[in-house]
Amino acid sequence: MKQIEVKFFAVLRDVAGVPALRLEMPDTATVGDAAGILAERFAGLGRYLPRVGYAVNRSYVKADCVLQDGDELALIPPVSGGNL
Amino acid sequence: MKQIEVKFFAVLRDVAGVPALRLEMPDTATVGDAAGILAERFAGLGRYLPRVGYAVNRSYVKADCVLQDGDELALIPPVSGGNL
Amino acid sequence: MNKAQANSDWIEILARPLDVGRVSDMVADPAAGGIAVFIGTTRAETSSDGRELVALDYEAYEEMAVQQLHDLARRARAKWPVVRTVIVHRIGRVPLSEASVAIAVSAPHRGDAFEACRWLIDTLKAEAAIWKKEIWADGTSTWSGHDRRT
Amino acid sequence: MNKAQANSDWIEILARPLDVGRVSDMVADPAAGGIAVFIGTTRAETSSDGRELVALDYEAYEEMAVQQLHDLARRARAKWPVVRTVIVHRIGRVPLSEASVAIAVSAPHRGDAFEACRWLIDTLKAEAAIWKKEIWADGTSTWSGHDRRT
Repeated sequence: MKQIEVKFFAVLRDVAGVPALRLEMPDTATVGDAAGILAERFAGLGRYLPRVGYAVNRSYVKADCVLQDGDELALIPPVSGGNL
Repeated sequence: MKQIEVKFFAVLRDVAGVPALRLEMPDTATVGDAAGILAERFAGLGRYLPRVGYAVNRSYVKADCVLQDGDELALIPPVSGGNL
Repeated sequence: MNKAQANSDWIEILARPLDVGRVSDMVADPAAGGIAVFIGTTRAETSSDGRELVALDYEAYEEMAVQQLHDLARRARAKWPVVRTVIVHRIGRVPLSEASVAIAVSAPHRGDAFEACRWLIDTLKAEAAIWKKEIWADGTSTWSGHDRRT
Repeated sequence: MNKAQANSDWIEILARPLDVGRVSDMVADPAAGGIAVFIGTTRAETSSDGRELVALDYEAYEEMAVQQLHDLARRARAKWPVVRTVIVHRIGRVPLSEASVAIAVSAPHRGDAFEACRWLIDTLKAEAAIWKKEIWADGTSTWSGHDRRT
């Protein structure tokens, strides 16, 4: 098993109700696996996932990225752009 | 006869040695006529004339513009643009 | 708040009003003939159901955003002959007319300064881990890009 | 020096250092989402015969230049949805790195602010009755665009 730190921002922090949490996962778990677990835990998170990006240790990654013990996984909702 | 005020700027003021002067001219005289008189009076002015613009009462005009009594004629050397 | 300097780039995320004069002064350099500055400000707006905007609340994933902004400055330098770049982003509440972001770029010639500055704000808005929440006069708020009223 | 205000444009020709923060503040407006600013600065230069530039001396036909800059602001407003325009030009001696001109344009959207600002500085430089003399370290000087050393 490995432990990762999950961070929520903006609308996702409102949905989750917490800014961060720790997650225990199997050694083979990917970013997508973590997102699936979080969607089960937090009602309402799932509908945002199609537009959410993922960052591991502050760099964007794809959903198939395998997480390492101690990684910081951030769920990145659409950023502020476009309105100006 | 009519009297006009002539203004020199930048390199042309250096060539003329004065910032401004008054000129008496026939009633039919144009901007080009005034430039010709000035080129005769100030040695060295003539070679700048091909690149000089003219403003009468603070608006650009062409050399065939007929001057009115009391007009302010400015000889406009190439402006500062282009170097940045 | 986070500050960091690398080479002649300056990146800052801070929770107080931006000082545009300082941002511009920081990129002035004898090697530069032109400085282009962009300032993003909170624009008045009325929602489709008639609410008036009073402010935007900006939030950043600061550690990541600072890295991203440094990376943007590096990428701009690879594309244009930039002399210096400063990017300063405000977080927290930004009232109408006030600045949320200021980007200043100096370059030997003005065309490069304009192009690099434009690219930096466009790319910052598309990529940086910074979000905004619309604060309405009736006390409601909405995360930009979502319909979820909170 | 000449000052004049028409509608929401501000034009100024002055013989002291420019205050970029003030220029930017003057165009801030609740109707604007973006402000583009251009600042022209004196760039270090070496002449073909090895002299070092120390400053530029700017001279204006002030009464005409003020009219021209007002007209530029009006023309920009006809081309883009400009909220406010400020154009400030310094005259007299401008040392290395210091600003000779600052143009600020606010608009609802940033693309228009950038385009209007770029057009304003390009057209100002092509048309305005303002001249510059290069001041060299050896005490000589040359009018820009001419080979006449004075």
